[in-house]
Amino acid sequence: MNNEATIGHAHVHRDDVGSKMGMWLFLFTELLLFGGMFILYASYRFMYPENFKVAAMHLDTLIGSVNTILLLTSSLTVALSIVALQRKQKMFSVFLLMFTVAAGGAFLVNKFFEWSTKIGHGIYPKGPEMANLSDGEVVFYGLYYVMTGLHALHVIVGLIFIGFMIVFILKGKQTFDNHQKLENAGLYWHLVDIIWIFLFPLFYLIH
Amino acid sequence: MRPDIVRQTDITFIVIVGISFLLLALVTAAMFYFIYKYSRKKNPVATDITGNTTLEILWTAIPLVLVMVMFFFGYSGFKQMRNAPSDAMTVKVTGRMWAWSYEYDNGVKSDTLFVPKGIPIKLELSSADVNHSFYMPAFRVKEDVIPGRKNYMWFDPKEEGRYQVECAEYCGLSHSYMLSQVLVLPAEKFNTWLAESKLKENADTTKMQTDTIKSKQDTLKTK
Amino acid sequence: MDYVSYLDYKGKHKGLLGWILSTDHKRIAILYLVSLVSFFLIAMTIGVLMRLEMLTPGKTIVDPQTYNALFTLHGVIMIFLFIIPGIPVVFGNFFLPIMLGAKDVAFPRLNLLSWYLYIGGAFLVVISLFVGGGPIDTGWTFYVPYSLRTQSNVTLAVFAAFVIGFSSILTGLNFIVTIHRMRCPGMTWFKMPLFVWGLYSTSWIQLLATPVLGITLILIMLERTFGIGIFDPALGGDPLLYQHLFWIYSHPAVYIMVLPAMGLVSEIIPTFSKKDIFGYGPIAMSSLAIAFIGYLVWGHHMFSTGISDTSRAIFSFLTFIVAIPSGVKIFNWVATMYKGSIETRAPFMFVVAFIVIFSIGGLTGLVLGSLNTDIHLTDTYFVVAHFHYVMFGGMGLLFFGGLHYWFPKMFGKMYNERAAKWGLLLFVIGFNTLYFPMFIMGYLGMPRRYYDYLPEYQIYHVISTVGSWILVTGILILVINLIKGLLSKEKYLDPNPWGGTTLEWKVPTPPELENFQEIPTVEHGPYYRDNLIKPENSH
Amino acid sequence: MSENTHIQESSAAELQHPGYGLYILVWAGLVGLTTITVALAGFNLAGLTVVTALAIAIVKSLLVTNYFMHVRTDSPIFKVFIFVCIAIFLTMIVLTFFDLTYRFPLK
Ligand code: HEA
Ligand code: HEA
Ligand code: CUA
Ligand SMILES: [Cu+2]
Repeated sequence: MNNEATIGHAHVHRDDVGSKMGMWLFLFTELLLFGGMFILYASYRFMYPENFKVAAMHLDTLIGSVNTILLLTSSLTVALSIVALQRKQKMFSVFLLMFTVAAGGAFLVNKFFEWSTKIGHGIYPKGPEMANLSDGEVVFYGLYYVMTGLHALHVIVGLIFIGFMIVFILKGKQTFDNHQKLENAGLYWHLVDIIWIFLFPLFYLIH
Repeated sequence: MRPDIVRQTDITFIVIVGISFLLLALVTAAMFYFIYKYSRKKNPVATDITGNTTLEILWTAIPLVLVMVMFFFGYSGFKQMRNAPSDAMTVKVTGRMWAWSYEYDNGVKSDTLFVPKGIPIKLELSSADVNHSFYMPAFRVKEDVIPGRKNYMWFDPKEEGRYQVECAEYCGLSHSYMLSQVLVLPAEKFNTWLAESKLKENADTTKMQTDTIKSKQDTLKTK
Repeated sequence: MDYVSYLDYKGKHKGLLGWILSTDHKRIAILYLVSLVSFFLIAMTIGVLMRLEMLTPGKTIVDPQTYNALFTLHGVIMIFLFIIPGIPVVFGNFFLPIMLGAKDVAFPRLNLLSWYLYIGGAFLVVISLFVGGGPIDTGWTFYVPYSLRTQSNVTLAVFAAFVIGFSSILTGLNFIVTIHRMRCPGMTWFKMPLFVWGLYSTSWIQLLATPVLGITLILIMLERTFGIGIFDPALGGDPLLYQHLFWIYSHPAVYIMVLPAMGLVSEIIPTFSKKDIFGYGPIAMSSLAIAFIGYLVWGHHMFSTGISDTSRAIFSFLTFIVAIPSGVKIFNWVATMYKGSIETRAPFMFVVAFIVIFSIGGLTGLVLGSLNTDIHLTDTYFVVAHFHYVMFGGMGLLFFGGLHYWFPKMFGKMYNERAAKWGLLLFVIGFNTLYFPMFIMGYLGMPRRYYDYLPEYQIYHVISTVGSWILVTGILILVINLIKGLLSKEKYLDPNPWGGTTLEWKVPTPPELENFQEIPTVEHGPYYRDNLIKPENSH
Repeated sequence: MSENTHIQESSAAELQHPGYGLYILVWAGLVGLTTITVALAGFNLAGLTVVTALAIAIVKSLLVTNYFMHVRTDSPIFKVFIFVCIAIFLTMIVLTFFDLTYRFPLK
């Protein structure tokens, strides 16, 4: 996943576009990974429209909205950090990335409380509440846990990437004229954002 | 006239295999002829030919027409398979690991499919556990039996006799032993059987398993 | 000699480490070759055992549970560990950069990582046999709800498939970027060798279809572990949606298997016909067409499952369409031989066998694509015969063909050509004896995945089993012949033994570490020869 | 076909990133759209609920890809890639629904 192709002892010319292309292709696989889940979501929603509405009512729109704003803002700061680096404002760039990490962290904390509440109510696979729910609601919560869980996993991975970028910038490995890694980490983070942009209305808003 | 599924299926098969065989023969013959005619010895220097648009169009268009013919045969036969005649008699079929059971309108249950000759039979398929597939090779029909769903199929028992029923969807340890039979009887004989069985409370039903499997665990100790 | 071949090169690490830590695409290709062939032989041995079991009705050598585990393993290893990675990871890795005039793939370290994932996945498959509930017994399709209910170790096995899938994705990603970014000066898209086109189309399928399988397998793991209700009908799920997702990947996957093989055919035919290929454009585009239309036909595996009648008709229609570009390829290949100057050397004979056997397999695919015949034939031995013809007779045969074609280039050694041809002949005879009776018993109603069968099918099973022995003999001759060639002391350094025109024949045998001392420049199409007679009607 | 010829053009194209201002504007747009979609969810739009929510989500994701992910200014090959990827995903959904729609007919 690197732009420097080192073979044996010789260096191939650095290929930023190639590196970016690799990242995009990787994003497509992520997209289709979630794509499979979206197909399932669409299908089950089609089969159980009423149950899905009922179940969606029980998710907290406020937490969802706050989380949406958090991710959007963290996406903004990643984009800005690249501009900052290009303008040689190294510390500002690091600061922006740290903001991203903070926002991403806050997103996860929210998610944690959201899940805990649900689990507290006995709504989890094999949980005591599940037996009282209709088939459609069981499937809804199944999808809810898997899709938001998978998404949260991606948030964590994205945060680790960005953490590395902070280190790289500080160590001078990502600089104003050589920052493809930062760009790639940014692309990944934006993808995580985009997936949430779809998860949010599908789970929290469709009443 | 009722549609003849067996015949239709066999015709489609012959049409497709026939066309295929011709194409295969053509391709193979041409290839071996070229290998022989233009061998290194006979033709030391090759001719520089890189393509021909007319040919490309031809060998896209002709196969296209041919496969449309095939599709048409397959589709029209299929439509008949899916439209059970309105005078069909309905029998409920349940698949479970690893046996078939049949239930008639009057509540009689059996583990052999008794049917009257000459009356089309519509089968309603449901499963008590995993996927199975109800397959009667002699009648060229099969349909999967999926838990949580009701599938259907129909067939036309024209001749008296015994026919094989097989489970065609892998369903675990004894998949290959999940066999049963269709017994096509003359109408009067069938009616007597049905009435007598009703009186005898499932007398002809050998060791039916009636426990529908509810709990998810332990249904499938395959070891 | 002013160059060091990739085989002799001494890097940071010595011995085995110099191989398993090398990011050189050629060494990685050899790593893959060794691991792939090992799994192939294991799975083939299982195949022969299965045939032995089917020799007589009732128990011949194993009990039902073992048989169920055997065909599952046979399928899983063949599909995920041999035929899907198959040609791309071995010949693609070795020759793609050379054919493009590049020094390596775009991401060499990622390439090595792919191999580790592949081996890791294979390792997990092996572990899954011994822990938990024992060897998986679901068939390679892992259909729910059986795969959710069985006690065997499905969870670990599907995780293994997931890991191998990830390896496949990374290889595809690497190749796409390589093809986009690393072509040497002058090599435009339509001057790329057709093998590269095959790999390019394949890579897109690997990239975009594999994730769907990945998530499906993860869901099975989650359902088994946590009891989440997604596919389980007892919890409101729909087993048919599982099948949709599975085949959304697994149908395109059959083109992952065959497109690189078709690319290889397009290399071998012009080389031995000593002329340019007929219809370069149509062949290249038909690869893309197959790749794309291949996404649209998965429902033909579900014709009898109770999906809606409308969708069955649509899928059947599209299935017929996908046969057209395959036909275009076949016709162009045969046309290439026309007025050629054909040398019937061993690699060429593999292609001849391929064209016939693959056509039989493909054409019987049409019988399965047609609605009413498929309803009769699905899940019978007819299907088993179909896919062995296309997979084994298609890709498997060409895997051997590729080995014979590129063997001297890869190893700087030569095999005995007579022995290779005899091996091939036995292979073809054995192959047809083994699989042709399966078409017949399929039509007579012999279901697949049957441990036991009714006595009326025995005669076909016996013929088939005998065929498997002939086939074994053929393959043993081929394999031993190659190994003998490999071990022989005699070096074979002719850079271009067959008179090929693509770039790999212009570098020394075996190639050096970075393939080219100087990046080449390309002027002509890949199969251009300037000594040919001009056709009469050309002016 | 010139996106590759050789690997030289690397960073020149990269340098024309937009400034801070544009990004902040895009962000404001995204937040605005979020507010709208949440607000709309309060109303009962009957059959249109899904459509509007998805439409807004699509607009938002277009903003993110085009601006934050620079697709607008990048080489057109990325647009082609994205198009192929989305097209294939959509065909998967459409073909699945040919089954579902007729399997569970709408009342
Ligand atoms: C390498 C792998 C490979 C390839 C290339 C193919 C190619 C094709 N396959 Fe096959 N198939 C499998 C591997 C493959 N298949 C496997 C593994 C299964 C079973 C999975 C399982 O259940 O375990 C399967 C199952 C399978 C089924 C489902 C059967 C069932 O379970 O009911 C169907 C149904 O339509 C089908 C059809 C086709 C068709 C139409 C093609 C076409 O692409 C073939 C195109 C080629 C030709 C047509 C021949 C060449 C052309 C000519 C000589 C001239 C042109 C002529 C005309 C167009 C008329 N295949
Ligand atoms: C590339 C794919 C591939 C290949 C090459 C093969 C090769 C063979 N397969 Fe196949 N097969 C599948 C893929 C493949 N198979 C798949 C996907 C299934 C479906 C599984 C499922 O239903 O889930 C299947 C299912 C399948 C069945 C159906 C099982 C059933 O439904 O009940 C049968 C039955 O005969 C069979 C037999 C064989 C045989 C005899 C070979 C022969 O070609 C093998 C020939 C073997 C040799 C020639 C061995 C030679 C070498 C040695 C003996 C040396 C050994 C030495 C050492 C190990 C050092 N296979
Ligand atoms: Cu029931 Cu197989
Ligand atoms: Cu298929």
